[in-house]
Amino acid sequence: MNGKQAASYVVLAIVIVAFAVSIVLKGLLVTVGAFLTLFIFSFLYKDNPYYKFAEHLFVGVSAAYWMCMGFWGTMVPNLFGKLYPPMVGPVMPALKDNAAEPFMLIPLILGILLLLRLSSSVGWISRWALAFIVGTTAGLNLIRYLRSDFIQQINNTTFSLYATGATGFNLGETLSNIAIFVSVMTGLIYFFFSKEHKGAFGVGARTGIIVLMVTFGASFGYTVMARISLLVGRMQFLFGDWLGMMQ
Amino acid sequence: MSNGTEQKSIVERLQFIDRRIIFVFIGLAVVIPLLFGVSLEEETTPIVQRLFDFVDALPEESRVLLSFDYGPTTAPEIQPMMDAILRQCAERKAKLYMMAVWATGHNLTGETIAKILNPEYPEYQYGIDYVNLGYKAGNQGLIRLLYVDFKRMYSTDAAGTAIDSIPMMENINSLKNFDLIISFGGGFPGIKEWILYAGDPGKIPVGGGCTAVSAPLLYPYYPNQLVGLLGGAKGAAEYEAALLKAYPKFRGRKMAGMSLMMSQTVAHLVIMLFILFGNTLYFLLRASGKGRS
Amino acid sequence: MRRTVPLFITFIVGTVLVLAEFIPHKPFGNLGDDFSLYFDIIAVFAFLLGGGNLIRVHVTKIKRKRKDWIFSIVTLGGFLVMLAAGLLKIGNPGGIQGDVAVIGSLFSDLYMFIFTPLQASMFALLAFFVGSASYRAFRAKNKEATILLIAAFVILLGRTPLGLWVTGGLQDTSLAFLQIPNLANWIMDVPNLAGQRAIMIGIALGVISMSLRVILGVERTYLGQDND
Amino acid sequence: MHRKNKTIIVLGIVAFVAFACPNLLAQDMPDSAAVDLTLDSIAVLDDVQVATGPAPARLDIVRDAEGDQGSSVTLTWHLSPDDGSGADNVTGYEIFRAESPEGEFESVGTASKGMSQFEDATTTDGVTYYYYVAAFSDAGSTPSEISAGVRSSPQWFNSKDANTLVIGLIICLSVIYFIFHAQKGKKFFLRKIAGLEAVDEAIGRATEMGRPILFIPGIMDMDDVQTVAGITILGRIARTIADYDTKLNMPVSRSIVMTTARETIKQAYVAAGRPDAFSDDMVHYLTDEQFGYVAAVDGIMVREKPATCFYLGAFYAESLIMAETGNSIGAIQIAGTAMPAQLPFFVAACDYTLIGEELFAASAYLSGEPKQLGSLKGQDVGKIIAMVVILILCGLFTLAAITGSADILELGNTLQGWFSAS
Repeated sequence: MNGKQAASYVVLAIVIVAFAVSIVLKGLLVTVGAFLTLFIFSFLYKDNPYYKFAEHLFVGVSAAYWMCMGFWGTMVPNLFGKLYPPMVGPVMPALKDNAAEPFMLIPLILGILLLLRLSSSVGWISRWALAFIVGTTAGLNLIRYLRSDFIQQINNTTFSLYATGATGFNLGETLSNIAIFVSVMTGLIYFFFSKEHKGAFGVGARTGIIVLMVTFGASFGYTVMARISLLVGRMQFLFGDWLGMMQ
Repeated sequence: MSNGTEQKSIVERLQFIDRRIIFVFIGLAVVIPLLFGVSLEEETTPIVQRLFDFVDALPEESRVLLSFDYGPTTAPEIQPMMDAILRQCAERKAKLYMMAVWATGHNLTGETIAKILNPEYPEYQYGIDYVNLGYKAGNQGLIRLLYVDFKRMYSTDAAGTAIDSIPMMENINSLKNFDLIISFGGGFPGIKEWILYAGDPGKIPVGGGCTAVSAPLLYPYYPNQLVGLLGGAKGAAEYEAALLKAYPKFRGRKMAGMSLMMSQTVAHLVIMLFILFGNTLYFLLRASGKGRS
Repeated sequence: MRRTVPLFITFIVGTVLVLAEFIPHKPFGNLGDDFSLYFDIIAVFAFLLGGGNLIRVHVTKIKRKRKDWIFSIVTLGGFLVMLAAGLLKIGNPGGIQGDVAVIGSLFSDLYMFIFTPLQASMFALLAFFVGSASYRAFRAKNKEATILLIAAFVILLGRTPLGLWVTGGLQDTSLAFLQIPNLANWIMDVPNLAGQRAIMIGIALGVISMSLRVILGVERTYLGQDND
Repeated sequence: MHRKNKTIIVLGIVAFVAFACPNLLAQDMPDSAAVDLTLDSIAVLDDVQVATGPAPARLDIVRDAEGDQGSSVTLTWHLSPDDGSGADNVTGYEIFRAESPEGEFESVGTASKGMSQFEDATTTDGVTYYYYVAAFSDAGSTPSEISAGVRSSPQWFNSKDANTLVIGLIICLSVIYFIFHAQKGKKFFLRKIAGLEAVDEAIGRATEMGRPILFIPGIMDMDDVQTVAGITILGRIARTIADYDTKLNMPVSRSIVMTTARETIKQAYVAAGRPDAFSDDMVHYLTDEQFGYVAAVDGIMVREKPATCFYLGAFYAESLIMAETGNSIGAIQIAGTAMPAQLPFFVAACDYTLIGEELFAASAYLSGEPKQLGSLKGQDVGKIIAMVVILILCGLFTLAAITGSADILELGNTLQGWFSAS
């Protein structure tokens, strides 16, 4: 136990010295960025106090970041600026001459209802706001998905299976078209809830699973690349901007 | 996982190799090519070429909306695309309208202007040839509103200049006034929302540059709802290759997408080796009758 | 009051928004956008609840000296400094009228030098996890897993020059379509596209049915069970 | 069983025909609000020819924009002969508007060369406007004739979307039909979903091990329908958790989700007869930031070592970070999302995954209520419609391609046009 503790103090000392040296050589900002990067990466080895520090700092800073963005980006211009424009004059002069929009009282009231959640006696009133939110979500999404993901995706799947090119019949394309057709159909069959996956239907459903597995495998394989480029970006920062080892 | 009392063969133990060993290999695979600074030239695929050709066919002074819908996290992947397309648009003398539906995109807009547009195209004048409209909240709702009434949401540009005093904004009333919209970003809101709320209803050409992750699920929109799509670093490298082919003057310049590809390729190979290795072990185990099926 | 009113609100709001999609005339035409805007505003109000909760949790931890309480000070410190920097626009070149995230302000500095490296590093962890997940997941355990493995492997191979090198001999033969990069593109363009479509169509139906259940009040779990 | 399937198929076909009919009718009914102008009614303006400018464009139709909320007029024109051919010097078109033919015309916008349409979205409803379009080049600009008067007005029904309405109605009505049908006591067969079968077992395991259950409702707010789905599933699961008296930990990244989840869990505990066991602290807000959130969730995972993790909702890149960390601590993981890009990671790293539509079906499954289950059957009708439409149209197009028949192609195109979103 004591040895372990001693080791951790040694590590801490090294980190502090390295940090100090880096500040002298590279400046504060790059140093902070580099050390926070290393702290996060240390999680790959195991959970440790440095990761905990970075994690807790991240939570605090980012929560405040989004609150400020929400306040200056939404609350001031879209609520107060619309409810009573002169009020935001001192901070956003461009808005002060706009016409007031009394309907903005609705979100104001709903927002306040939501805050009543803090009170135990009238807390249930916050449900009215929740009901509004969920109703909006349901109403908006119903048509959106119907239009773009149902109708339009079906529309995109209607084509001639028999393909011709400049030189007449095109076997490759025809086979691809048939494959798309069969794959979409069997994929849909897999999602059927009210029919047992037996007999011919079962064959369809099993083919559907295969299609889904190819899709997942392909997406996964495709993604490996994307994920690595993010790491490349970080490494460029560490080895280039910080350590200066890259051209 | 834990070391039981029974003796385990080497093969069996390798089955559950400590993932930290994999981590080390991946780290090395990325870093080593970076330190040597090699790059890879790609061949352009049709889905990328189509966007390139579309931009290349734009008449002078066409209005192109570039939406910065990404943040620093995905910038390594997306920024090379932005740089390449921006250069091409500038070569085509297009009018550039820059905005962001991501809060994080705002800073990147400024950076892109400062790093690429201003030094490479000093003839581009603010307010006449390009404008930075900045970020607005509202996600897909914002896009819808812009479609209906552009200036209701953008009453000023990012710097707070009244929109009506910017010459190139004079005739912009709706997203329909644009000849091409290109959204850069993979998440929400992003290319999909631009398609659903602007491209589809207004028949406005929409192009996209996205992370490799989101590319497969944007494929279904191509070619009817999407002019073309750049997926991940490979998409960026392909676009750069097309750019180099059409504009030889860019040769000799460092192309970010292409140098990214080398690290990726090595890392890919490492991962594939691990997959092969894992499966070999698995079959060895099965053959010896100890594997689980 | 506690249940009926909310159900009624959901029903009315949901129905009106569905219909509004088909009625361009005022006041319906913009209703969807207006309500989305309302949502954003309510969400900002809710930040008060969230921020309050964050402060409460960490203050309690510090007060009671629970495990790792020292890190709660880090969270609270980061939170309060960033909040003050943003709300008061400290160091903003444009004063209180400037853009909150304008370069040069304390808010922007904290964002660029603390927030950004943390965010990007966290994201970069994915590269490592994708490696370990591939190693473990891509095993030919059964038929489905084998198919997943093969599809992923072909795509991976197709994304590297190795793919071309292995099957380069097929160039200019009638079997050119079997070249790994071509095969990879084919998998992306055909089975992947078809699979994504089937999933999307299914999701659309799921969303429609789910939304309908919510609007009709058949699904009311989100309001709590039927007890009061 | 057999009869019922027939019913569904018949319903599907009826649906297909039904959506087609109103569209057939709609074809013949011009929008009454539209003012179509033909060339006869366009006054010719012959005294403003500019010798050096390009040949003028020819105004084709100027009318109120269809199916909109007013304040918009659509103009289409024939390109100037010098656009793309002839002198090929047109650089663009400028659109002018006035409130009387003799009035002062002002510019309302421009269109690039090669474009032959413009939408003036700045009109005041009820005011009569007159338009002309000028083709311009570096040398000068040439106006077209002035159009006859046109007025914009809002419409009460978006005729362009009639097909969406009909298709939507059919699907919604079939869902409602089966909900009622089920409520009357009709029993349906429903196939198993492995992830849902495992829920009880997963909760039981956590109870046995005396470790908490982690529930992640995705990273989106309540305006994403997947979050709503996640929360409704939470409602069912929380009931079981309350019965088992297991510890639930739910970090969230959205304040409204926090409020909603607390309400949901509280009621589940009340329903289980254990209101005292509920505490607001079960649900706590971390940060709205995606990766800040995942950093903290990872921390919670490695420190608290939950026995079971649920990931149900809308996920982005963080899915794999969470699922891999969960995997490294040996938790049972049940995931479900409608984010196609994240599904592969969940499939790879979790024990069970609800794929897309299954996420939305899950709360109905878990509820076991007949009316909820009925809605799933309604969804199947939608799938049948999809399959029938794809089958018919692919059949027609294939037939047209093989026989080369223009009539069949025409029929296919018309049908396809009806089944389209815009």
